[in-house]
Amino acid sequence: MFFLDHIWLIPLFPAFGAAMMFFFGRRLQKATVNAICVGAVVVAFLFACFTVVEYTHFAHGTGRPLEKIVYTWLGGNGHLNFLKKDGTTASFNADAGFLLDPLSSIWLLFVTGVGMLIHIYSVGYMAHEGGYYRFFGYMNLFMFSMLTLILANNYMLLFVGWEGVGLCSYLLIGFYFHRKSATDAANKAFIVNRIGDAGFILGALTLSWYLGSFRFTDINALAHSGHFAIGDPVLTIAALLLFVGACGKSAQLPLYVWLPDAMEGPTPVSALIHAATMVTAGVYMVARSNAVFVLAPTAMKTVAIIGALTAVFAASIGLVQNDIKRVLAYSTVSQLGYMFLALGVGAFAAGVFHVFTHAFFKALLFLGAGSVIHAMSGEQDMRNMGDLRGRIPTTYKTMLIATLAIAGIPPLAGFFSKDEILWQAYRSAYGSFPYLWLIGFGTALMTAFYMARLIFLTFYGQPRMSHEVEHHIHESPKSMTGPLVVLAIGSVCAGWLGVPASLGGTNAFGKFLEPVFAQETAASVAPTAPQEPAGEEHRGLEWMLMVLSVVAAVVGGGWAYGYYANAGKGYTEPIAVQAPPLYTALYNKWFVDEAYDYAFTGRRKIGDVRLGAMGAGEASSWFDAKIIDGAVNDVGWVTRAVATLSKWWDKWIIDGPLVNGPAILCRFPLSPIARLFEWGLVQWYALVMVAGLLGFGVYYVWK
Amino acid sequence: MNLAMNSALNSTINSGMAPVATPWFFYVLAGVAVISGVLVITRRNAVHAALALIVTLLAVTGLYLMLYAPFVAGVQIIVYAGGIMVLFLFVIMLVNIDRSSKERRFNRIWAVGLGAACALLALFVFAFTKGKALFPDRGMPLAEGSNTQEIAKMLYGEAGRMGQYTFAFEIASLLLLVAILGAVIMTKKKI
Amino acid sequence: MVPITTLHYLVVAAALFVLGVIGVLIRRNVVIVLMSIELILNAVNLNLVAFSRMWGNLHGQLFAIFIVVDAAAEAAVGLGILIAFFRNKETVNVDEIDLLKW
Amino acid sequence: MQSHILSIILFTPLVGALILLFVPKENKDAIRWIANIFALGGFLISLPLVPMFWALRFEPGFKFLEGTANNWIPSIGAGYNLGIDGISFLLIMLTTLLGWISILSSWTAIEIRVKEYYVWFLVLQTGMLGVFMALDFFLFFVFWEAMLVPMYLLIGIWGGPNKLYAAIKFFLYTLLGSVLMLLGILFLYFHHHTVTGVFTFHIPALYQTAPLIPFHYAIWLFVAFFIGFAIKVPMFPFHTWLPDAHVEAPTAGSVILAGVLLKMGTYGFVRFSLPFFPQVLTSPATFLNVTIRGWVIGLSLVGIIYGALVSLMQKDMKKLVAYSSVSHLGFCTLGIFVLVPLGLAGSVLQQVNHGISTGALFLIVGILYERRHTREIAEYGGISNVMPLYATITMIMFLSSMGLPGLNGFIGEVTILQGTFAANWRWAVWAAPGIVLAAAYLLWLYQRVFFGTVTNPKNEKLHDLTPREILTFVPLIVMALWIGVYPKPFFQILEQPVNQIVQTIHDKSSANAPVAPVPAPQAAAVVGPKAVGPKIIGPKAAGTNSTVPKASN
Repeated sequence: MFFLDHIWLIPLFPAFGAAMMFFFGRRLQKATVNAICVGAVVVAFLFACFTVVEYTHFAHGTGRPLEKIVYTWLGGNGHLNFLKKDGTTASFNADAGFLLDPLSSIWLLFVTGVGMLIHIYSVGYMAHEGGYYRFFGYMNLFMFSMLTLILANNYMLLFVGWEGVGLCSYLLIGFYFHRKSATDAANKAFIVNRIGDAGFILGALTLSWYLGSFRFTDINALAHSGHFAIGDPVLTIAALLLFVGACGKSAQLPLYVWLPDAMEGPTPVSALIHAATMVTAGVYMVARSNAVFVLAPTAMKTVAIIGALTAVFAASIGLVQNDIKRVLAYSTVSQLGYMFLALGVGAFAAGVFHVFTHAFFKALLFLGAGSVIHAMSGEQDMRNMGDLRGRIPTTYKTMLIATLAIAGIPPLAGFFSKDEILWQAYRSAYGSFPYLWLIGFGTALMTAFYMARLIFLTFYGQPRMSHEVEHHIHESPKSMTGPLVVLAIGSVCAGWLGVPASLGGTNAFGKFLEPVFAQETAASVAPTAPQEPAGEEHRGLEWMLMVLSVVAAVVGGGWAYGYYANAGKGYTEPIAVQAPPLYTALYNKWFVDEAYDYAFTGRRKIGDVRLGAMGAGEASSWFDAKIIDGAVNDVGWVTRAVATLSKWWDKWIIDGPLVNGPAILCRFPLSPIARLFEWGLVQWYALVMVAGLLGFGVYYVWK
Repeated sequence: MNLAMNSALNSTINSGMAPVATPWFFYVLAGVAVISGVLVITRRNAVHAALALIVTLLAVTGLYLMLYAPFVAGVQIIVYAGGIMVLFLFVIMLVNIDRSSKERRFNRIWAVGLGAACALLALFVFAFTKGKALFPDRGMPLAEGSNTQEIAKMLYGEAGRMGQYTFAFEIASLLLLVAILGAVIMTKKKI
Repeated sequence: MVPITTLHYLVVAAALFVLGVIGVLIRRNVVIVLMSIELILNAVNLNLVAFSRMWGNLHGQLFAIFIVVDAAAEAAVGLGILIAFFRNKETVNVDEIDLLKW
Repeated sequence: MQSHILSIILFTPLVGALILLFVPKENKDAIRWIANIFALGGFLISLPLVPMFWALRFEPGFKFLEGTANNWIPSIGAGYNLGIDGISFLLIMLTTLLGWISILSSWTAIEIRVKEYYVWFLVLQTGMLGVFMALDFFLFFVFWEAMLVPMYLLIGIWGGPNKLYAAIKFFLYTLLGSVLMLLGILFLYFHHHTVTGVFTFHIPALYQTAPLIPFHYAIWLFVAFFIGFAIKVPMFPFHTWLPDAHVEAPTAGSVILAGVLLKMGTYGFVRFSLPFFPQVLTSPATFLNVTIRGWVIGLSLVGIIYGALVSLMQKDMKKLVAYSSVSHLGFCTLGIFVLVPLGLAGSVLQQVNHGISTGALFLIVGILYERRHTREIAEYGGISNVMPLYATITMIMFLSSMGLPGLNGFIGEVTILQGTFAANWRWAVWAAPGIVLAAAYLLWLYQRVFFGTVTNPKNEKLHDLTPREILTFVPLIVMALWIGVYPKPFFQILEQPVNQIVQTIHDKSSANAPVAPVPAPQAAAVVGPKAVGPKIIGPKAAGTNSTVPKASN
């Protein structure tokens, strides 16, 4: 039980690395930086592996969670109480406590694993960059935050990791801080995430106010207790608020806008944070809160619809983007939409499974893209690439595997997870959502198209780059290709963990997660949902859907082949040819950023009117300076005016006839006499005193 | 204890002990005091005036002794004749006496001043003659031997209790301290 | 011979007092003015001691002692002022000390 | 049992000021050393209070009491009484720490009238400590006014170009509040006499009688105290002296102003407004169909969002930070007036946090100002290229200020929000945009000042932090991390007092409502043998009392 008892050490390894970089990084050699930071993550990965192995022994397949409380974080000696909604009191308390169950085990493994690979990759990728130690410090800090997030046993500690990853994302997007676009993107990421965070914190507080605890185990137990009806309004609101947080972190409509811009960061960052790990935190959190969500069908529906819409929306934008990383970014948003679709239809395990497989192939795609960019001397525009397959073969092969995986070609990883989601959406227990299936299906088609487009534009066709660039093209170093290969293996094999029963598999992945989700699914299904269709009867339908989606993948890829396989300089975009307005809209990302700038941030003016936060800020500033401070100054002015009047009165009325008048009177006839008594000779004054003395004496003697 | 002793002393003294000195001794001392007082205010040279003042003070000291006040007499000699007058003499040396000794002694209004003083004297004389009956012929006798102890008791208290004048005494010491500081600061050339 | 009564002492004290007042009022030399003040204080002291004898208690003597203290303080400060003044104006004549006249 | 540690802490800075008076003013370095020694000494002397207080943290009531009631000026009933509870303890520690830091930070910033500067600063320090320690209203008011003058001079002499305007505005505005408060104090004083026949300013004694004030007087009294404290905090419509004062004040002045002086307003709310006027706080709707408490909370919420919005558009760094104070203090007042122990605890913690974070922000701005003599954001850009360490520290403190979990700001905010939720969830929802906007204005500021390349040639030669400047930040960062990672000791210290305050409010307001006043036994004990027992104010008063509604929790 050593590893389970010391589970709190896992986040501390990278934290140690980050602290070392913070204090001594500037003075360290690159090799030392590598040893510390990469070493910390490797140790964390190994530790995590042993921990999960120990946990499986501990749980014996029951999936009972392991909780390890280190110390009380929020709250004193338990006397800080507050009134819950039902009028009873609850103690304000959140521990620095760790929770390990199948859900967090999966995240733990792939976060540390993928994180480790990306750290190794970064050694090669960042070798020539400035701020080497800074980069690795931030990366380690990110690992710390992410591990805190997934190991936390309550919402508040989860929020520490939640905001922590947001901060690291901010720091890493803004890594090239001399570039304004990078810092703009960083700010955008943080602030948009903050909107989500505000929702998240309100959601967590609502839960605490309603249920009296931040702890997942307590909340789950209460949610399972049957005290709360399905559709409980407070729980619905709490779930929706939590989902706002998830939208921010996992880049869902309408808060997805930061993720494409986040590609300003170094590519390993995009791979680690903006593809594999951080953006799945929202999925993790919703899955973690499944007990609450299940009691709130409205929230579930919202999650599903938002997820599906995001998926198709982002995929549509991805169709026409030219920046290789942006395509991948929109692809990520789209895939995240898939995951939420799965969560929303109650297929938590399927969603988590897609997170798991997606981590491999999307990280691989980003790292591969990084390798391409590395080879192209920093060029990211696919219009200037082409015909790279022979020159960087390892990169080409691994990226091809990833593309096939994401497009859903069997038997690669993406096929299993994506089809599971589509199938679940189709036959969802939450009422029939064939529309959602249709959207998902369309998205699959688009996914295949834009991914194939990426591959063809990059690796096929005719070379379109300049000569110097062409001259410099070279395969990346071993430290970069190594992780690519490992991830490629993962992209092939990860799906085999969850082969569905219909294909003769055992769905080991789903079984492993079952204890986390099982009761809830049953509970939610019970009253309203139609009976779960028996496997055998629907196997035919399921196969049919599988075939359909594979066909969609092939068709999408085939279209792309037709348009881009031989793209030379000045190739044309098919959409631009056939529907120019649509192309403009897609190319400009449906003008969402512009709309937000007009409506919410206020960075753009409508005519002379500025709306949004900056508009409100300007209005408030004006109000403050003119009205409030103006009132204060007016009071001052009035006082001064009165004072001036008083001064005039004082000078010409009081001081004039009333004061100076008698004075003049005195001065002229009276003062010479008075001066006799006051002429400055000390002894004269003494004489006056003696006179006074005499006076007193005479008075007393003759009285 | 204190009370008993006092009453005992009073009774012995009341029973007819003679005054310390004979009347002519008083007249001599009074005469010396007044004559040298006149010298103080009339001498042109300040040093002479100071010496005359010392004589006055000594004569008054004699009068104190005649009044059973040996402690006050001691203070008078030590503080006045010893301390203050030395101070005066020092100051006289510091300031320019040559010039002042050649100038007018009296100010312009000396006549008025003198008149006022005479009026004051007249008032006194009148008051004394009129109120003569108020004063008893002989004073209450005092214990000369224990005079200093008695004063000490009043100043410092006894048996752990504050005396009647202890606080005033402390205040007086503070006054002296302030006066010293003030004098030092005023006479320092550059502060 | 008439026995010496309190009144005798009062007469002597009154004489000294008046002498002191005369000195204060008419002498120009500040030093002598200060001496005259000492004379006045002595006259008062003599009165107090005489009354102390008259009433048969020591309060008068104590007051006399306090007055001696006061006289010492006054002399110190007065002479200090005098020196400071002399340093600035080169005079010790009281009728030339009229800076505050206006 | 009579421990004099409070007096010692209180007067250490004053002793320093007195000693400084005897140092020749040409000897600037000696003055600086002495002032720093006494400031650091003041902090070190206050450290023994920590274990001493820790041992007593669960004891009810005030601790380390000094002096008996009315021992100072018995004829009017004023006393030199000191005593602290958990709330004042934290603020005292904050004061001594920030006092030391701000004096340390002035080493090179102040070049003219060095002696006067440090003397006034140390006097100010004593004044602030006295406010937090006084258990006698007279003494409290003396300290309250006593610290006004040094602050006025600090702004007026060592301030920026528009210093006189700012100083006079600060002084008059605060004085207006003080005068209203003084009237309130006098009313309480005479009311106490009416009830018990004893004249006293002793606060524990007034605690017993103030809730007996008839409602229609109490409401005006509450308003008088409220305006006095709200100006100091400052709450929304009374805040405009703050930006001017901050912008013109010297760096250390801003640090103390934001870090400690503003807390005196919130401290006043906690110490006086709440226990004195439970009947007002728990009354039903009184003005425009909204309760008094609702109005106060409304102002707090407006302050949170409004302050954040205004600071979003500022072009002057110090002004930005000043307006952010309005926003943060809105959270504090919100936490106070939700009348929930949790909110109150969060509010006090947030006051400490605000002292740490915003104090550090003013130090940060001051460091740039000292180097470049401008606070215009547009003048900067790319500073992290030339001052990397400074940029790092700034980032940490910005994060602390915007409430990143793991740092101090978050703890206070979330505690307040949880407490607010318990009172009324709508209020918490309205407060939430403040969190988002805080990130917006701070990060935008950071981007404009630190990111990018150095475009202004004047910024190319800036040197990074000196060891002394680093030293000023280290304690603040340590405290920020401590509160963020392990706030339990702070909660433990606050548990007892906040529960007690809320308890008394609910007890008093419900016990008080219809019955004639009955002085609690403690009141009799406080006023001593002279107490003549209850004087019923008369049928009129009893009649009005009966109209005071029950507490509606």
